Amino acid sequence: MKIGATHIEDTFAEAFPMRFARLIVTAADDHWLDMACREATGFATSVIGCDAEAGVEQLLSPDATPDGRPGAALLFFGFSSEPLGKALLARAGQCLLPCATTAVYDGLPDAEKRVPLGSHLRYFGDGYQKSKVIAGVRYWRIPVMDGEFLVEENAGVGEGVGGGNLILQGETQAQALAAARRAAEAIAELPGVIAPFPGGVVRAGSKVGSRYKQLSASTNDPYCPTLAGHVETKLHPAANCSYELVIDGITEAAIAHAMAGAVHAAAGELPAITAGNYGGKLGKFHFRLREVLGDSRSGE
Amino acid sequence: MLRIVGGQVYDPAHGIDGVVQDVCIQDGRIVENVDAAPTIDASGMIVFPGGVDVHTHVAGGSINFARAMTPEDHRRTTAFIRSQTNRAGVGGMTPTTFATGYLYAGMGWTTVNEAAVPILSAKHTHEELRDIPIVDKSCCVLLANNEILLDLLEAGEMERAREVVAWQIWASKAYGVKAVNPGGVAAWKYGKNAEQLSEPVDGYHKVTPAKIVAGLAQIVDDLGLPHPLHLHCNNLGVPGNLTTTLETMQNLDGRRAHMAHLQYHAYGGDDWSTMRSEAPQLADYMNAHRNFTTDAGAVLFGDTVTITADGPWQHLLYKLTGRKWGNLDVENETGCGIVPYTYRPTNLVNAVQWAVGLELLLLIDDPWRVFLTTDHPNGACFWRYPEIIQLLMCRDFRRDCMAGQSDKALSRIHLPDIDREYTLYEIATITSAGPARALGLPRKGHLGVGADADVVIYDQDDDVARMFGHPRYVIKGGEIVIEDGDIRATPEGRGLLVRPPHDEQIEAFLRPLFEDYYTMSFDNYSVEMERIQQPEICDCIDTE
Amino acid sequence: MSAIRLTLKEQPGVPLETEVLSPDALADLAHDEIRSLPVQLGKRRRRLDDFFEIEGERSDEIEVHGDLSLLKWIGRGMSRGRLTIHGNVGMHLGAYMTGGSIEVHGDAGDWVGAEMGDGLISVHGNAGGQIGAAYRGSPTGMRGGTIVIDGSTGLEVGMRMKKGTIVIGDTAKDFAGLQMKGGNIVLLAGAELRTGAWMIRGTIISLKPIAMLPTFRLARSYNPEFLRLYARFLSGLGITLPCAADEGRYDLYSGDVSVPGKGEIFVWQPAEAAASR
Amino acid sequence: MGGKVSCTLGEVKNRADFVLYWGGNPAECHPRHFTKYALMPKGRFVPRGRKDRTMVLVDIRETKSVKAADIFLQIRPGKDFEALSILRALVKGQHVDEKQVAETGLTLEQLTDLVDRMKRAKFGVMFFGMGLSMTRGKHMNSASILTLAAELNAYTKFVAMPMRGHGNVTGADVVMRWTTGYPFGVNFSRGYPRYNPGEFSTVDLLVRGDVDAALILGADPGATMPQPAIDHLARIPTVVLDPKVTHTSRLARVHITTAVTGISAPGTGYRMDEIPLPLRPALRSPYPTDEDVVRRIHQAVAEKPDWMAAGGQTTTTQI
Repeated sequence: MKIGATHIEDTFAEAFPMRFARLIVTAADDHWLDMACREATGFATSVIGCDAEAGVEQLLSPDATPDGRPGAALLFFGFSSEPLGKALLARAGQCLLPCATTAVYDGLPDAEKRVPLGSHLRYFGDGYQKSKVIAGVRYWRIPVMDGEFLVEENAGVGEGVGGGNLILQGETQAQALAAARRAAEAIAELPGVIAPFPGGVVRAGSKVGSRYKQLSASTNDPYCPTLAGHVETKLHPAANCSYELVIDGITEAAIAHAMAGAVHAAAGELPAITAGNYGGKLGKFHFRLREVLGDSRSGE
Repeated sequence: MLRIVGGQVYDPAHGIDGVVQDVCIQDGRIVENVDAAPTIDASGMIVFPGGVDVHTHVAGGSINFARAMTPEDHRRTTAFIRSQTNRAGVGGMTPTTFATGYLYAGMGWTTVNEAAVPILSAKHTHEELRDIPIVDKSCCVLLANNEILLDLLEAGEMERAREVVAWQIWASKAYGVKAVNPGGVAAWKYGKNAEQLSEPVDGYHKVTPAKIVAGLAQIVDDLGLPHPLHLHCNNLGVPGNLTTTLETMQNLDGRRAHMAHLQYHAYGGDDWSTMRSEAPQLADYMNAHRNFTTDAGAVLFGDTVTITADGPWQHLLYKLTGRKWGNLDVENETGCGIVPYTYRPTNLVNAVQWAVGLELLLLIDDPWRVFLTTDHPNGACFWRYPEIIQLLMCRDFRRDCMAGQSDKALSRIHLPDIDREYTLYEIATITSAGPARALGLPRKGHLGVGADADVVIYDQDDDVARMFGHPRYVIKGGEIVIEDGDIRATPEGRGLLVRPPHDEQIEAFLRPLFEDYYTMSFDNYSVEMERIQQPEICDCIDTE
Repeated sequence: MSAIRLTLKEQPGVPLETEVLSPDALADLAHDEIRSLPVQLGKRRRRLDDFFEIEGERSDEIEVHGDLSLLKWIGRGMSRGRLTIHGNVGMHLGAYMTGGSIEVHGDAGDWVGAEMGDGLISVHGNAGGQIGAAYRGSPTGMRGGTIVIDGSTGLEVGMRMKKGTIVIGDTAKDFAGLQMKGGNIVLLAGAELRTGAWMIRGTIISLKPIAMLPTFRLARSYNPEFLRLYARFLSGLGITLPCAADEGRYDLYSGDVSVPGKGEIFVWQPAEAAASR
Repeated sequence: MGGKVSCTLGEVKNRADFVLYWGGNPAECHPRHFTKYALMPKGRFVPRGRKDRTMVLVDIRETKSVKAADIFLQIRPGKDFEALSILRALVKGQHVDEKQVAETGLTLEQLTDLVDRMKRAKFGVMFFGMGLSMTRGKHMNSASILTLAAELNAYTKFVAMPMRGHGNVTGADVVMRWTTGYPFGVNFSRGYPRYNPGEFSTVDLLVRGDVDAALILGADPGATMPQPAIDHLARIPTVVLDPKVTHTSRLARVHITTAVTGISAPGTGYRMDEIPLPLRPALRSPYPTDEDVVRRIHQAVAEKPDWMAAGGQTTTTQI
């Protein structure tokens, strides 16, 4: 199928089950909220090398946050609850607790599976920490130099999906880059998903394995334009540059919805859009591009 | 007159082990035979002599202090509703006097020994004992920190000390002599304690805890008291106190003594985190030395209130628990401390304590020398004795109780390795025959001709705790007092006393001391005979 | 299922103990069974219908009408349902309750919600002392739930409470928050003396200046984040708690250092007052 | 939770080297207290008597007892609870500043000095009177001083005890405790004892008008209780047992004259330290003893039909 001039390959994106947590972070104003979000979701591109994959899900207006201040919902993905819990504690402890004016709440109150948050961070209070139960929820108040760091007792963990992806192929780097940015911006608007790579876009798309034993992943050579003379390239004949978008989502539907939105935002001039998979052997979830688009059209 | 027919009789004093035979009662005593008497058909039932509690705290200033401190417990416990037969009251950790009588009798116990009476407030104790219906009562007077006696021991005046003790026993209308933390309570008057047996007590040069113990035991034997020295050792409750306990027993050098609540004195380890049970070592010593009897002072998990003359220990417990603390020092004589306490299975120390009480009962091989107590209310309330009987009789039940305990706790105790199960005959021994003999009460604890007609009849029941908790009949002095859980009659109990002979001249020695040390006049000090309900003066014995 | 409606027909001469006036006791009963429930008049046992006209049956919604000032223990230990009282009510209202709600259109006596575990009690008039408190000797008072008194209260409000919320609309007498171990007391109109005496933990919020014990020390002024959450919870009960920085800020007092405790008393300083200091 | 740490008076006589009175005027109200127990007597471990003791008096005004004191601390009326709270904080080394102390009318220096002396004492005792226990704060004022004494035991030996009013109040307390579990304010209306001071204590019952008859023994509430309580006693059938005509007997429906216990009737009195003393009659009286009268009333009541509802002998669900 084609959208404008863009050929949509009949293939699928292969994705995996992941665990995720959702934190609501608030701060006194947008500036400090922005700082908190950046730090808390920094260095969180891929669990291949980071403790979690994280990003801002959406910004929340004051009337949508528990304490009536500007806030944001952050999503954190990991392969299982235990490392995810550790990552959350480390990030809340090192990025949010020190960040001026922040408070941290759980964004998954109904989740049964919980990981500790305030219940561990409280020890920073050195015995001066206090707890409060408000409307059935326990919060910890940890004295800090600008007042108190307020953090909820624990955070819920949900079952989500990681690794939804698209590969955009452009005639020029400029064309591909512009399309990738449009796609990333489309994803950023949507609830329930994050694109954890810088700006939502990854140029170092990877394949599983490497000729070097110590590496578990290496460059995605079939899509590297400079290797077209060395390996069997998968690039469209007209393409000289490609970018990947990786999407983690709280549900399968959220990813499918985000992929469709991204394709529509990106397509038009590009020669081709495809998706990455491992032949269906590794991931439980398969997002067939044409189905995703068909679904999204029928959903409109 | 009464004839109990067809019951399985357990009467260890006469070697009767579950034989079906009649028990006949006339004029409050067991007799050979009665004619045309009303009968109780006890077919399929079990007949025991009435229970005897050798060590309990049911009357006097300390328990009454504890009552005032624990209204929250009175509110949640069983309350006794006034009726034509019985008075109002409350049960719980510190039952009121009337309730105490109903609860003891309701469980089949008919004789109790109040283990700690200061002379100065002995009138108060006897007023309360009067108000404990049904059961017969004796009490032990606290002497191991009596400063007049300590002064005499310091001066080496043993003979005069003996005369003073004899006078003091009669002055307090007591039955026996109790020693609590010898020297330690006196030292507590200045906030100190006595932890080393051979070190002089604070304020003295020669008197040591060891000398107090040996001196009092000698005096008790010399006076021929039917009950030996009733001894609460130094360092109660402290990890590693086994050493003190064994030293104390060695120091007695063959003299008689009743070692009170040994559970609290059988610990190893250096501190709370390393505390462990040393019950086997203590049991071995008990097995090898027949001059001692003991009671378990067993602990059960749950809420209680601790009451002891051991003031320094109670201050420590207050600091450890942060709960309420009561303390009352009694001039020249003794003191008492009160702290509410909850024994928790999840607490390592409590888990060890729970095991030690049972281990002692199971490892001391002669049931005639180890008796069932909880040091009421310290280890648990007396009305929970049936639970302990179940633990003693049912190994599987013990195992079930230990199932939830941590490996750490299990590594500190020996109970999991003990297979012994008590028989009914042995239970009758540790609850009745043995303590009666240790108290030196010839008419108690058996069903032979001439014995007081204190008889308990239980429905046979596989649920041991239920069986012992709910006797079918309790007969006190020949009268049915409990039937099927209802109080039928509440006769007055007797007050059991001894009157060791003493030199009347001793009053001339004591009178001036009173002017100097006491705030009560000498003439007001002694308990008048009229305060004792149905007094019965028991004979002194030849202890040679 | 319509409400069971009880109307007091005869004022008792001495206090009447009516712990049976509780949804737990009435909800499953037929009309006749309700009428014959025992109540305690002084030392004598009487029937509920000796004192009440009773309409309805089998409902956990109960309405009681009349001056019940001498009636004690209404709603004792209730765990569900709704109890509405049109008139004054005596001591121990909702003591030991674990759920459900009680609303009083009138005044209440001492010990409202004493040692309660959960549930909601609102009294639109005044109440006596020991609201949500521990009974004498007990280590712990209310362990959860909410009590809202629109009017004034007596001594020892929230004594030894551990969790939950008490809101007092008018002045509370001495020793509000005595030996408090946790939870929150909100004093919309302040209190008399010795507020927070012997506090171990817990929070007292006063919207009016109060006399502070010398064993409380002023920490600093700030706008605690948790109060913003708490304000939202209270707004569900129709109570406004100021917390925005432009409206003012809270002076925080810590104590009681005689214990020494980690309790806190927040005293609201409206913006103008804060500026003029 | 604090507690009550006390002793018999002989311990004070024999050991106390620090004696404090708070809100009491023993020189006038307990005239023998100084000489017999607390201050003057030579004791076993205080052989020089008064010279071996430090006496501190805390009160709102200079009473006759001031002459006997080494240190007099004049506290501002109604600030006892505050001052005791500060002392508890200071004992534990908590920081309190001068400004916080000011409202008590005392200085930080005075209170710090007092704490030092208390900690240095070998055996300290604090007696407190109605100036503490009956002023604003009441039972919490008493609890404060009792807790201060309990906490001082972390440093040295310390006890505290109330100087109680006249009559055998302590004896009534003691007997109520062993018969009902509670010291006073006991209600038997449900057949078993219940306790709730403020609800069941006599003065509250009378002020609220919760009782419809009264039997009064060994007390003269007509002279001491607040007017609404007295008015209620006059309204209801009140029966008084008393050797003499009292304010209460004047308003009672029935006054039964009884023998004076301790003079013409035997009995037991309990001292303020709960030590029982036998009361031996020196004279004979034409009047019956209180005990005789109560026994006869009880017998007469027992012959009436029982009002208790039929039911078990015990209950596990107390109200």
